[in-house]
Formats: sequence, C-alpha cells, structure tokens
Amino acid sequence: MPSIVKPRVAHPSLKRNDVGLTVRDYEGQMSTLCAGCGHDSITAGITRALWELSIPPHMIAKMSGIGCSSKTPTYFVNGAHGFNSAHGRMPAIATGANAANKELTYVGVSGDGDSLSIGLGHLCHAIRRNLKMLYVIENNGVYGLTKGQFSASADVGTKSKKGEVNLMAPIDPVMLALSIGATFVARSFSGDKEQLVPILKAALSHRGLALVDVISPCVTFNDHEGSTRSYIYTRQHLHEATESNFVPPAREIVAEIARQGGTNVTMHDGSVIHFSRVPDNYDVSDRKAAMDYIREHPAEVVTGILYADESVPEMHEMNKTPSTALAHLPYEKLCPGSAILDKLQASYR
Amino acid sequence: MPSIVKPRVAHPSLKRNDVGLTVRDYEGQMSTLCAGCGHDSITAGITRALWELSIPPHMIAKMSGIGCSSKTPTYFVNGAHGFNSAHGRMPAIATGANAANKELTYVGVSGDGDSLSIGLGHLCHAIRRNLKMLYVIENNGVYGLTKGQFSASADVGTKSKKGEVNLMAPIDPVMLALSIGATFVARSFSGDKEQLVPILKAALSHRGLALVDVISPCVTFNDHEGSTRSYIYTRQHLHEATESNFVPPAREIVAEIARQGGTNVTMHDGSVIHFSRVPDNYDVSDRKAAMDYIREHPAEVVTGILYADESVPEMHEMNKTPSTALAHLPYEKLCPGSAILDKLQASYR
Amino acid sequence: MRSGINDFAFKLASVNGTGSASSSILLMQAIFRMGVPVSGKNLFPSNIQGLPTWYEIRVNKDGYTARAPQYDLMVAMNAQTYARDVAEVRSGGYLVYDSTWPLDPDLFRDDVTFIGVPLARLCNENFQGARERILVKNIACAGVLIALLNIDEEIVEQLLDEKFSKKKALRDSNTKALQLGRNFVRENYSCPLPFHLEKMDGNKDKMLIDGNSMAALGAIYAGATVAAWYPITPATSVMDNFKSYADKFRKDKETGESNFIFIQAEDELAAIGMVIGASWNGARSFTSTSGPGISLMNELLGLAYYAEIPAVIVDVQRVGPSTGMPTRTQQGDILECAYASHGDTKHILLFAANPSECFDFTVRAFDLAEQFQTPVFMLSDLDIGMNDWVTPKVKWDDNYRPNRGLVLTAEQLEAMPKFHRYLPEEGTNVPARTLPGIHPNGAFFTRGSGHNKYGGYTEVPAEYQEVMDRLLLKHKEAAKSVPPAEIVKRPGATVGIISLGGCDPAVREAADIASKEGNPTDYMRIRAFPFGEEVEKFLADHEYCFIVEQNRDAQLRTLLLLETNVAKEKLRSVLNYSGFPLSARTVLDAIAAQVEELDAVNR
Amino acid sequence: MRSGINDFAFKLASVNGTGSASSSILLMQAIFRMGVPVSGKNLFPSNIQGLPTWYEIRVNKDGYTARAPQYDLMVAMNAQTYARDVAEVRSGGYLVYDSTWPLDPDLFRDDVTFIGVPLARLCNENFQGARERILVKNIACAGVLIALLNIDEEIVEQLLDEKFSKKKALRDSNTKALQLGRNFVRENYSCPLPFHLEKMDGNKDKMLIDGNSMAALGAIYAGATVAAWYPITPATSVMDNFKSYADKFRKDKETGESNFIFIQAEDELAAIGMVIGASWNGARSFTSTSGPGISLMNELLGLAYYAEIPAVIVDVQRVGPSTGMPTRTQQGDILECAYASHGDTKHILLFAANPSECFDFTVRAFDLAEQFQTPVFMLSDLDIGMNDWVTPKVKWDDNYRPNRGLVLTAEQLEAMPKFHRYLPEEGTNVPARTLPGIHPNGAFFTRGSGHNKYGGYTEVPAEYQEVMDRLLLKHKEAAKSVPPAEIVKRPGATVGIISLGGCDPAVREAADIASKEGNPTDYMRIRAFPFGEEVEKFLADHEYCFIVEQNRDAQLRTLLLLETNVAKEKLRSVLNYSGFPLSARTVLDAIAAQVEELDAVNR
Ligand SMILES: Cc1ncc(C[n+]2csc(CCOP(=O)(O)OP(=O)(O)O)c2C)c(N)n1
Ligand SMILES: Cc1ncc(C[n+]2csc(CCOP(=O)(O)OP(=O)(O)O)c2C)c(N)n1
Ligand code: SF4
Ligand code: SF4
Ligand SMILES: [Mg+2]
Ligand SMILES: [Mg+2]
Repeated sequence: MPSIVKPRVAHPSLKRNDVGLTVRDYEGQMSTLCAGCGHDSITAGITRALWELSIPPHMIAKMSGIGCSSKTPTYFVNGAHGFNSAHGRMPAIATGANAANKELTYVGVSGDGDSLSIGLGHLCHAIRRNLKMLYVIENNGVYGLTKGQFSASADVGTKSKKGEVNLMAPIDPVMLALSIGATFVARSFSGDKEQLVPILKAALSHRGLALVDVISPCVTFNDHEGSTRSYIYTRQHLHEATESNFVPPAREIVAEIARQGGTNVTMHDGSVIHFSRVPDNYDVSDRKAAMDYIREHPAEVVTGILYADESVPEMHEMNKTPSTALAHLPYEKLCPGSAILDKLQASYR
Repeated sequence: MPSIVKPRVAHPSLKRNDVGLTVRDYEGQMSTLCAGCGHDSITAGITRALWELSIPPHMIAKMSGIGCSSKTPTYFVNGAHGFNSAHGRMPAIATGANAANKELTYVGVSGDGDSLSIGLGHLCHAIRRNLKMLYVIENNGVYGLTKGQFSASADVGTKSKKGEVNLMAPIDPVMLALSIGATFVARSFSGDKEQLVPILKAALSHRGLALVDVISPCVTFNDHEGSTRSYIYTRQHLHEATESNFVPPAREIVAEIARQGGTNVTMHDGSVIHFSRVPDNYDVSDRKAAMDYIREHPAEVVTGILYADESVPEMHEMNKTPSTALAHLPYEKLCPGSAILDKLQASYR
Repeated sequence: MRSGINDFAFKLASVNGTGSASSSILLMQAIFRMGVPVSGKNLFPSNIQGLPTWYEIRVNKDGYTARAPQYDLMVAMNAQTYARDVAEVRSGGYLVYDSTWPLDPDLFRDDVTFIGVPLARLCNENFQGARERILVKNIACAGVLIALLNIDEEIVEQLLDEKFSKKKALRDSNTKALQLGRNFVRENYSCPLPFHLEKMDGNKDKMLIDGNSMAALGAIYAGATVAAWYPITPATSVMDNFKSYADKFRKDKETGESNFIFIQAEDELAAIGMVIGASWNGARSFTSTSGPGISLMNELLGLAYYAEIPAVIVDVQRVGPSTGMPTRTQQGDILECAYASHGDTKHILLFAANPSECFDFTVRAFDLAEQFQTPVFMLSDLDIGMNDWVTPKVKWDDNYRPNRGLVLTAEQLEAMPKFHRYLPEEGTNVPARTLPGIHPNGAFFTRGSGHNKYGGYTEVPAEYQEVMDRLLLKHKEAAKSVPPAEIVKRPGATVGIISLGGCDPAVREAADIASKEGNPTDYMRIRAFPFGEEVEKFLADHEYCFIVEQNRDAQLRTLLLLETNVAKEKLRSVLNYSGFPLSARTVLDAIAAQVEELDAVNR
Repeated sequence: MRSGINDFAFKLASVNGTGSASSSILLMQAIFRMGVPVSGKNLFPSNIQGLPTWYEIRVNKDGYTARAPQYDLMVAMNAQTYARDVAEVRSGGYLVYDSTWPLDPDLFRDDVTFIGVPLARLCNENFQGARERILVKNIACAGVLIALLNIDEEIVEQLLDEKFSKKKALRDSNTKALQLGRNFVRENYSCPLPFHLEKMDGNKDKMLIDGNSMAALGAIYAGATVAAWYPITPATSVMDNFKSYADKFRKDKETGESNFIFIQAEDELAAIGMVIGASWNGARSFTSTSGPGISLMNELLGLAYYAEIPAVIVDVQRVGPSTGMPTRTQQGDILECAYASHGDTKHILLFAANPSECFDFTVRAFDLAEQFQTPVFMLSDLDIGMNDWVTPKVKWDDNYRPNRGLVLTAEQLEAMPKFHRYLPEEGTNVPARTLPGIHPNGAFFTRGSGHNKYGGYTEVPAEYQEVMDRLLLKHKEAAKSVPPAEIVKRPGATVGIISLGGCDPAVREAADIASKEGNPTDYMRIRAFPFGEEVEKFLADHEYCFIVEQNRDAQLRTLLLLETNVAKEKLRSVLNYSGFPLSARTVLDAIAAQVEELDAVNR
C-alpha cells in the first residue's frame, strides 16, 4: 500500500479518448510491487481498458480487499475513488457501494487468497446478486503479501517456496462461478495484454457481475527449490529474518496466446503453463458447454470469454430502484412526513 | 434446542445390531421441531443408518451449526457426543475435531442457511480437505428458525411467506460441490426413507467428505399466500407479535421415489416437486457426467448417489498422521525433551 | 397489596405455535383501548412450535409498566408447566385451567381460587378440524378473561372486526369462540373478579407498539435507503418492518420504483460491509443485528472507525454469551459495542429506553454517524424491541433535514485546489468528506491501513499518531451532540440511581416506591456514550450511586468508571441478568440489601 | 554520553527485498558471539520489495536492549530516505554512504563525519549479474562495518562457513565482498571508530532468537498436536516455525508419520473453530494470529468461554485499528482479548516480555486452558515476535507432564452412574469434562446456547445464572494459577512503574537511570490477567503508579482500574503508540513531565 508519486510528463501528442483524456490520465501511483509481478501487467490492462471506454475517472470506484493484488487500485486511475478495504470483504463492500450509487463503474480487484478463502462466501453471493461490476481475480496460486502460502487455487502437486507440496483439490473460480449461475465468466493471462484488454472492456460493459480470472505469476513466491540458484541464499538458514529479505530482480512475463493451438509460457519457477484460447466458433451463451469445454481441456489453461449472458437482471433491476443513485435521492422523496406518521401511529392501538 | 426426555420402553424382541444394540438405542431426545417437519424424517434416517452400520454410539460425534436442522443432533443417538456450535461454523469445528481424533464417526448436520450463506466458505474448504465425515444439508429453501427468509438454495420465483419473490439464482450444493472437487455427492428427499437410509450408509462409509443434500420441506415457512386458508389468520395483521405465533398441525410428507420415471410430491404449500432417481446404469465415477446429467434434467430433482470417488486421500492421509488419534498420543511421543532443547538453543547464536 | 381496579397482573401459560400470542395481544389491545395503562411481556422459547410460552400482562392505572413481580391471575393452558405456573400465583389469587380433563389434585393450592373451564371440550363440540380448534381455543380463553376481568366487549368485537374485515368466516368463528368462553364463566363463576378493569383515560397520546417497529420507522424517516442485514432474533423484525414500511411509503406511485434497497446479506460480516460501502458512497445505510452479529462485525467496525465512514447499527440485545438465550432479554453488548474491534477504538452508543426512543434515536444515529463519520450503535433489547409497549407517540418536525455532516459539494470542490480527506479545519476534529462521483477534485483513496491526515498511506509514527489523536478528540467531542442523560431530582436525595435502556420503567417505579417509603433518590438515565458534562456532574453530586443494569459484569458501571472522573467506591451495582425484564421489586430489594451493607460498614 | 566501547547504536537504511536484513542479522550474530549484549530492531514496510527498510542495532555492555534513542552511526544505503537518515545521526556521529555517486551537498552536516564507500562501484567491478551484485553489496557493507566497529572477523568468517557450508561458490563471493568493503575503509579511513566493539562475556546462558520461534517451540514442548491458522503478519512465523520444528521433532523415524497436524484454514473464523473442535476432542490445539484475526474470532471465543472448551491463541500484536500498520508493533489488543465476544465474558491473558517467556507462557497457556477449560491468550507483539532478542535460554524439566485439567478416565466413568458436564465438585469452580470416544458414560451434548449445570438446554433464569456465576468465579480463581507479576523494589521508592510485555527492557533501563538520578521507583511487570494478590498489594502500597504501555487508550490501565481495587487517581499513563519499540528516553521524559505536573498541582 505504500505509494510513490509518479512523475507525470505531459505528452501533447498522446491520443485522447472521448472524454478528452490521455491514457496517462488513467494511471495511478508508482507501483510498489516486486519488479516483474504479474499484477502490474493487469494494472496496465485495466488502465488501458478504462481509458478506451472513456469512463470519466471520478465516475470509477476502485474496490479491493487486502493482498498484493488488492494494493493495485492505487496504481491505476489516480482520479478515481478507491477503497482498499479489509481482507476478503471487498465483494460485500462493493455491494453496498453499488447499492448506494449505480451510476459509478465498479472495478473490483482481488486475489486468489482474498476471494477463494476468506472472501469465498462473499464472492459467491455477489455473483448471485449479479452486482454490476468488473471483478478481477489476480490469480497467482499463492498468498503473495504474507509470503508464499498456498492459496485455494494452487494446483495439486504444486511446491511452495518452503518445499511443501499441495495435495488439496484447487477451487477454480471459473468453474465455481459457472456452477452458481454467474452471468459473465472469463479467464486471461496477465502477460497477454492483447487478449486481456478486450476481455476487460467486455466485462466492464456487462450487465451484471463480470468475473475475470487472470493468471498472474508471482515472481517472488512461485519459485521452487532448485529452480533459481540464488534463492538458496535466503532459504537456507533456518534462523533467518522473517522478512522476505531478498527478492531477485525479475522481469514481467509477456506472451501473446496464439489463436491456434495456444502458447506455452514459462513461469518464473521454470514450470510451463499451456495457455489456449477458446475457438472462434465457441458459444459463450451455453453454460453447460463452457463447463464441458474446460473439463475437456484439463492440460491447458483455457482463456477467453467463457460465458456471458446479458439476459439476467442485475441487483438494481431485481430491486426496481430508480434510475438515479439512491445516495442522491432528495430527502423529500424519502420522508413520508408528519401527517403519515401521525396516521400510522394512530393505528397502533 | 430445548429437549424433552423421551420415554424409553424396552422391547426385548427388537432386533439387535452387531454391537448388540436395538434401534431404540440410537434414538435421541424428543424432537421439538414443528410437527411434520422434514428434518424429523431425516433424523429417523440417520438413526437407522447409524444403527444398521453398528457404530457404537459413543464413537459418534454429532456436529451442527445453528438452525432448526442444526438442532436435530439432539434428536438422535443420545449416547453419542454432540456439539451444537455456532451458525455456519460447523465445518470448521468438525475439521478440528476430526483432526484431533480420526477414530470417531463424524455426522455433520447443517441447514441450507447454515451451509450456503454464512458457512459457505467453510463448507467449500472442508470439501477441499476431504475431511472424512457425513455432511448432511437439510435443505428446505428457507431459514426455518428465524422464520422463513429465503436461503441461498431458494429457486428463482419462489414466494416467501411474506409474499416476496426470490429473483436470485440459487446455489445448488450438489453442483457447487462437484465443481470444487467433492469426492462424494448425493441427493435425496426426507420423505423417502427407502432411498435415504442406503445413501446415508454409503456416505458414512465413504473415504472422505460425503455431502448429502436432502430436500426437507419446512411445514411452517414453505407456505405461500392463499395456499392454506388458516394462515391468513396470522399473516393478515401488520401489527402482530413477531413470534411465529400459529403453526398449523401438519403431517410429514412421505413418498417413495419410483425407480422409473420418478415421482411427483406435493409440498406443504401445494407446489409439486418432481423427484427422479438416477438410472441404474448411471456411472457414479464420472464427475463431468454427473454435472451433465443434472443440467440435462432441469425440471426435476435428481436423487441418488450422484458422484463418488474413493481414490482421493482424506485429510489425515494427506497429512500422514498415525493411525491412532492425535488426541490420544502419549505425551512422551510429543515432547522432544530437554537435551534436544538445549542443543537447539545452543544453535541460536 | 396492589391488586384492585386497574391494578393487577395476569399471565397466560401456553404452548408456542398455537396462536396464543395473538389472542394475548388482542386482550392487551382491548385494555389499551379502554384507556388503561398496560404492558405485556412475551416470554417465548427459541423454537417454532410445541414448547412452553408465557404472556404476562400487567395493568396499572398509574402507568407503571415494568414487569409485575407476581400474578393475581394465572391462565394455565400448558399441562407441561402446570406445576410451575400454579406455584407462581400470589396467595389469594386465581387460576384458570382447562377442566376438560381433571387436574392433578397435588396441584391444587388452598390459597388460590381455581376456575375450571372445559375449553377443549367446548371447542371440540362447536368447531371442526384440528387447525381451527387450536386457534379458537385461544379466543375462547380470551372470552373467559373478558368475563373475569371485565374487558370491554364492544372494543374486543371492534378489534375483531378490524382484524378480520375481509375474512367473514374467521370473524364469525372468533365471535362464537369468544362467547363460548365468556358465557361459560359468566354462568359458572361470579364475574368479574375483585380486581378487574374499568375504562379510564390513561393512554392519551400513547400508542401500543414494539421498539423494532419504531426503529424501522426511524430509519425510514431518517432517509435510510440501503438496508443490509442477516436474520437474527430478536433483531429480525427491525428489518421486516423496515421492508414493510418502505414498500408502503417508499415506492414511487407512478413508476413503481423503490426508493430504497433491501439486501439480505449472506452473513453479518457482509451486512456491515454493505453498510460501510453504501455509507462511503453517500447513502444513509444501516443494519440490525444482535450479539453474535456484533461479534462478527468487529473487524469491519474498526475499518469504519479508522477510515471514518458512517455506519448505523441497530443492536437488539439478547442473552449472551455465544448463542445464549436468543429469546430472552439482556444488556450484555454494551462493552462489546463501545470498544468494538482490535486496536484503539471508541464508538458512539445510543441507549433507547422504549419504542418511542427507538424511533428518535435511530434518526439521531444517522445524524451522528454522518456528523462524526463513524459507526453509531442504537442499542435496544429484546424486551423493548419485540414486546408491545404503551409508549408516547412521537412527533415529527417536517422541517427536519438530515445532518449529513461535512460533505463537500461539487461547487466547493470546483473551487478547491486540492482535497485532503483527513484534514479538518483548524480547531475542529471532523474533516470534510466527499462522495464518489460528485466532482473530479473530490476523488480520494480510502484505506484501513496507516494513513496520514492527507489520506496518504503512511508508516511514519508521527503521521499515524496525529490521525489517531484526532479520532480520540472527535469521539470526545461527540458528547456534546448525543442525547444527554435524563435526570430526575428529588428533594433531599443524596443517593443516585443510574440506569439505562429498558430498565427505565422498573427503576422509575422503584424510585417512586422508595421515595414514598421516605428514601428519596435522584435518578439519571444514561442515553448515550460518550458521556456529557451532566453525567460528570450527577456523579460528582452524589455520595454514591446505584447502577442498575441487565448483565452480569456491570458493563455500564465499567463504562462510567472508565470514561468519567468518578471514584470507584461511589458506584454500586444492581445487576439482573435472568433474561426476563426487570421488575421494581428486584431493584428495591437489591438496593435495600446494599444499603444495609453500607450502613453496616459505616456503623 | 553513552557512546564508547561496547556501548553505542547504529542503523542501516536500505531498500527491502535486497537481502539487507540478512546481512544485518549476520552482524548481530557476530556481535552476540563476541559476548557483547546486543539488540536489533527490523523496521520494515508492509510490502515485499522496493520500499525503505531500516535495521537498528544497539550494543550495550550493561545489557540494556531497549531501542536506542539515537544513532552514533548511520549506514545510509537508500537514496530515497537520505535526508531523514542523515538527520537522525547524533551530533558527533558518523554516516556511511555509497560514494559511487556524489552526495547532494545539501545533505552534509558539519557535526557528522561522512564516510564515503563506493560500494556499488566495487561490487560492479568485482561481480557479474544484477542478482549477485545486489546481494553482495550488503555483504560488502557488512565488511565496512567490520572495519569501522571492530567486529571480530574470525567470527564473521565462521558464521559464513556455517551459513554456506554446502554452497562453496556463494561462500567465496561472500568472503570476497566482505573484504572489498573492509579493505576499502581500512585503507581510506582510520579504523575502528572511537566507539566500537571489544570481546566480552556478556551473553552467558543467552541465545539470539525471536519470540515467534520460541512460542512455536513452546507449543511443541507443550504437546500441541493440532495447529490451525490463517496467515497474518506478524504472527505467521509462529506457525512457520511450528511446522519446521514439528517436521523435525514430531515425525516418527520408523513410519514417517507425523505426530501432529497442521492446517492452513480458510480464514480466522475457521482457524479458531478448528482449535475449538480439536480441543473439545482432547487434543492440545492452538492458533496464532494478530489483531484483525482476533476481531474475526470474537464470536467463537464466546462459544469456547461459555461451553468451557480450552483454546490457546497466540496473539502477536501489530498496530491497529483495522489493517493499521501490519509491520509495526503495538499493544493494542489487550482489551479486545480480555473481554472478547458479545455478552458477559472474561478471558485469561498472558503477557510475554521476551522470547524466553514466549516459550514459557505458551506452555503455560496450554496448561491453563485445560485446567480452566477456557480460551487463553498468549500475547506478544511484533517487536518480541519478529525481532531477534538476546534472551535467556530456557530450561526444560523432563518431569513436566501436561496439566490436562479435570478429564475423566474410562475407569472413572465406568464407576459413575451419571456424568454431568457442568457440575463441579462442591466448593470448586471447574467441572470435570470427558473426551469423546473414551467411554459410553462420558457422552454429553455441548452447546453455546443456554444450559444448566447438568449440561441440559435451559431457558430458566436461575439455571442460566448459576452457570454464569460459576464462570465468573472460575475466572477469578485462575488468578492463583497464572504467572504472578514480577516486582522489583528499590529502597526509598514511593512511586511505582507498572508495565507489561515488550516494554520491559525500556522500563527497566528507565528505572535504573531514574534511580541513579536519585529518583528510585518500584517496578511491577504484569504477566497475566486475572490479576493476583501481589498486584493488589503493589497498587495499595504506592502513592501513585505510572503505567507504561504501547497503545493510545491505556488498555492495561483500564484493565487494572476495572479488575482491582485501585483508586483511579493513583494510575497515571505513559503511552507510546508510534509503532516503534519503546526506548528508555520516552519513558523517562513522559514520567518527568507528569511528575512536574503532579508537583505543580501539589504545590
Ligand atoms: C483478517 C486478515 N487476515 C489475514 C490477513 C493477512 N493477509 C494479508 S494479504 C493476505 C493474502 C493475500 O493473498 P492474495 O489475496 O492471493 O493476494 P496476493 O498477495 O497473492 O496478490 C493475507 C492472508 C489480513 N490482512 N487480514
Ligand atoms: C451469527 C448468527 N447470525 C444469525 C443467527 C440467527 N440464525 C439462527 S438459525 C439461522 C438460519 C437457519 O437456517 P438453516 O440453516 O437453513 O436452518 P433451518 O432452520 O432452515 O433448518 C439464523 C440466521 C445466529 N444464530 N447466529
Ligand atoms: S510477492 Fe508476488 S504477488 Fe506480491 S508483489 Fe511480489 S511478485 Fe507480486
Ligand atoms: S420452522 Fe420449518 S424447518 Fe423449523 S422446525 Fe418448523 S417446519 Fe421444521
Ligand atoms: Mg494470490
Ligand atoms: Mg433451511
């Protein structure tokens, strides 16, 4: 959460969007994440998507929980309102915020720890309410900020930095969301901005809750024994400062996932993930087909918009609220007045 | 939770199980639920299943949260240990209990409110840990004990006693569990003991967590406007004691679900549920097929054992604990002793 | 003793789920309409059907509405609890029982008059169907009481007309049942009993209503638009009522749109999260809950405190700890609310003493929450919240406008070079806030992590402390804005009684009795925390004070001890944590015992 | 002033994620092995890489290990914080900087000696690759300090040998880097500085370790078998260490089986639920967490209190409220822990003051939790938990056997007609419990709802109260079993200082200084709640007491005020809630200011 003010150089030649702003106007503070962290790439993607959609910065509400991922709202759209709340509670707080003011664009950023463990119930219920918001899970399989414990999305067989092997079945946010009726589900990879930005734009334009699971490698805690020589230095000695005390310089992993056949991407720890894209003729309106497609491709991480249904009313529609924000309704519309109170009280006898 | 001691008449002719006990020995206190509540039928089913499996009563741990359903452990196996804990936390408490003593048989009873709202995260993570236990959700679509609010399993379009219509997509515990890797998933109906008891027995014999979702009609709050004349009496007057103050006498709904074609069952509110059974050639070992089968039969409540996988290690196996209960390991096995402490401390310099 | 015209108490013992509460309420309403001050306590179990339940009704021409210490008449309709119920009748009192079956001779008492009415037989002979028979039995029983207690029949008939205006059949069977009961006693016993009712004019400007309804109405009038909650006894009916009122008063006639949103959350953590999110975004938002919910809200309450976000929490207290006794009353959440959350926190609490105050204080809770940008707890309890009280009608000033506190307008922001979230004007302790979406200059970043007065993230000690110190001053400052303690002085009093919330009727009655007995005491009813100067003064002015409250650990005393200058020895506790509403007798006995003790020491 | 041989302080300013903490610890270890009392405070940010971080090291031949008030030497390796760092050097002190790049002339100070070492250049010239260069720069810097402070080279070499026994290449580059730094200063500056190190024998029977390791070890030795937790700074390393030790000492050599289970829960609500479930079932079970976790555990802590289930919670406190400053230290959870949960509750707290006590008190926490069948909090804080302290080695008595409290055996149960869960023997307050599965006669039903002394469900006031009253007595009774306060008396003292936990070194040092200045004070270190008689006595025996603690709201003072007979005026607060460990200076200044104030009043 520390933030460092970024030097803002005005480039008069920069392209402007429909509200007259350049992409620089959608940037935030300087990131304090580890160099090369996948989350920073997602930040760049979100920045771009919001700019391309020409959403006025002050009409954006950036919501997050706690974690490295949840810090990132500081790093995009300085001119937006932000709420870095408590671990796991973002969906609940976003629900309240959205209830109060439907006029803003809600960008929720969370981590796999934040959303699949402590906040799992809230995520599922936000999905049920079909809250209109972009909900990004920056999914790295670990708890970054608390130094590398497994998250619930860690695959069976994954080794942690401490050498533990995960044996529990992962919770795949995509399958979970599909199984409980989510109306927009997508997956992407932090390193593929070409794919990510359009997905984010589609998600931001969705009628209800748009869940975007973005695989986002953690530079620092996705390493495993032996993969990186220098790590040994810090891991070796039992009696070590508990601060993660050396983070090797690393670079962001970038890869464009090929339309045909997909792409192998090597992670910081040397492991290889096969990313694929859903085929062009893929039907995003068939929930069962989406689940089938994912199950039929167990060896790869299927990316793209996996399911979208624009027919389901979002929370406000279900609740028939007026078109203006509840927060801004004039008090005169809200108070029944003394005459009604007197009448009502007269009936309590 | 109030309990009334039941008169215990000894029938010398009653059949005895392998540990020499009659089914009466597996009964509990007199139920204080509403007459006709589906939960009481499930209690009877659990009683029967435990008796048939000849599990010594004191080797049974009955775990529950809070709700009408969660009260039921008082109503079976008086001689077992019971823990009526806090709302939604049963899976967590059961996890700890199981961790401490793997030798007991864990019978978890919960409600759809208890497990699909406040306790949803704990349920999902207990499934991931594949905790060896029977986990029954007594699913009535409402919060019985707090008087009839919708639970997360209420279907779209359901009307509450107060006349509200539910618009949110339900969380189906079966689909949810299947999507996050549950190793045993079944569904049944409280009124069909013929089906329920064998399912419960299979579940109790499962290697890990066996989730059994039992549709269990709530007599009192599943009624909707107009269905039952007499209800009008209590619902009418705005200014009414908040205590649910009249509960009409009702009878348990009993129905045996036909193997072929299934069975229509009329609920207390006059609505009809079509229960079906999975076909005889149904393959319980195929997770994808299970999800498909359910999705392909949207108009009916598919019952039976829907998925079972005995190949996945349960929590203790994953953690390689000894065969005896951790709680009963002698202290001598646990304490490294002074010599090791001295040596260890000598190294901290 | 007290028994006589318009001054007696009776109790109805029954089984829950039979509709007995409805007929008890019918009687109460009738008595209320007769102009006689009345109070009713519904003592119900934590289940839905089939367990013992009681309804106590006290009538008192002088307006004392605390729980009655003993019963002149018992209506014992529950075989399961006969023995207990018989034992509770005062000597010289009466007991009504269902004589369809003979009563165990062991249960008879020489000093009590037994009135047998074959209610079951009468109903079975005259009605068909199990359902109907159960229901009408209660009405028949009401008929019995009409005769015995001289309850105005016309009023009862009118009540039934109102209740069943659209259900002729039900209306008719009710009348029939009423008459069955009434006629049987009239024919077989001399009616009315020596203590009974007579019309009077004791309920002017009063109504008969529960606190949860009034709290809900308060939220409506305060302009709350976002209600988020999770069901829990005894707080559920706050939200049930809010929803009903909102459906009635907040739906746009033309468009059918709802000028509110009502969210049943997945749990209490979510409920308070939603309230915080909505308040952050400028809506008046609230939740209602009870003890277990407060425990679960602890973490986020700290966030709201530290990030300075308004939040209104209506806490209808029940008996703790843990699940405790969910259908019994207590004042056990005082400390949990005052200091909720880890780290250094202090919250604003309001203590409502009756349904009318539930309304007033809920409205004020919203004003205070926004004025001080912090969580405000409106504390009531099961007794106030779920029982019907004879309570003054509240007045509404149509000139009232919400105090939204310092919220910058678009114009103000336009004229502002830079907005700093936590920078109050020189000499004040509450900074201005902005609402998202109002103006680009108002954008800021909210966080529960360390921040400086500009709103920036910090780990610098002085910057962190500066904000924390101001929060403390802000809380202190709120003492001037919360409802002051209510103080009743009596000439010659040197001792004070201090109490709060639902203890009020019992304490007032006790003080009156003591005064009549020559022991005048002053009385201070605490209505809010932080405490104002009047509280300090009252404490300073009295030799010692008895603090009457309904919990084991003297939580109000604790708060007074910690947050005023009072010396420890001054504060003596009178504690009742039985789960039942307080009676004047309990207060008097406890004080008498302590005074004796004090005298013994001084001697 | 204090500077001189084996009596000075220095600070290393760096960027986190560069490995600087490792080299700082290397220096501390070397100093420790030289026999010189030393303390180190790692002041790190709440992120993983790239932000300012500091490491403060104080050496003091007299064993004062509180945070040093000012620095004789600053190693300023972070350009971002130069200005701040330069300002913090004491007049007459020294500053080491990287002279690869010129220093902004504005930053120079006349009263400080600047020592430029071209560390980056040296490393770039001698090493390849960005990764290695970053790492060795810290070691080169350590070389500089070896020369300047006369740190024993042999010891450092030996430490490196131990550290890299299996990594020859790394070992070699470390030596090379060390020499680069050392040689450069030796050649360019006069070494050592006037203040520097000399071997002595000040660390006999001591070790250098952090509190979280020791708490973990305590859990191992206490026989804990079920560990459940959710990661949170600064408590995470308790569990990391528990896991490491358990893997080492608790794996069956023959079978490879683990005689423990380690569960990373989905959140803190689950973690405490697991502990309660496991304890209920007879395992020694614990969790470790920090403030936000305690808030989330509130509801279930009430369940454990009321249903009387043991539970051990290691709370490593950090700065609140809310997320606060996760990597800073505070004592802000005292009240939250003492009265956790809604309703009337009181818990047992232990306050460890150093790593050795973390071990002892964790062991005792298990004994107390089982003896009193209730949650017990072992409170430490970030400073104790995560910093390395020179702390006495603990002794282990091999005759120790866990105090499991009253647990009935199968034999006892066999001989028992009927077991009643909450029925203690006459005159005692702790009932016997049974463990599931032991014997059919031991089966009982546990609930958080109202229960009577037999364990049956109840809503009857007297039955409920009876259990609640006993719980209060039980808590009181624990005062005799918890670690008593540690009291240090000085002749002539009329004033007392009271403190707790990690304030201890600073308070001791302050008391020594005050005493030397002719102001003797007595000192009482509270080690547990409930308070024993010695606490009452100390309070009674002193005219007034200063209570030194690290939070804004005087939480220990609050607890003393509430739970002893002390008069309010006696207790005066000295508060430090900066997030940094306390120094003696802070204590002395605050006391002096208050004494002056008191004198003014008395004059
Ligand atoms: C109540 C609470 N418990 C624990 C923590 C500690 N904590 C901070 S971030 C985090 C996990 C973050 O993991 P994830 O959401 O995956 O984010 P990442 O850092 O991996 O991006 C935890 C456990 C906390 N802040 N609050
Ligand atoms: C923390 C907390 N919040 C709320 C409640 C109130 N409460 C008791 S039971 C219940 C819901 C029960 O619903 P379900 O689990 O479906 O059980 P059912 O009664 O329908 O069988 C609620 C909300 C509580 N006991 N604890
Ligand atoms: S620890 Fe991992 S997730 Fe966190 S900032 Fe560093 S690379 Fe990113
Ligand atoms: S309220 Fe419904 S769920 Fe509860 S006991 Fe009655 S019928 Fe059963
Ligand atoms: Mg993560
Ligand atoms: Mg239910």
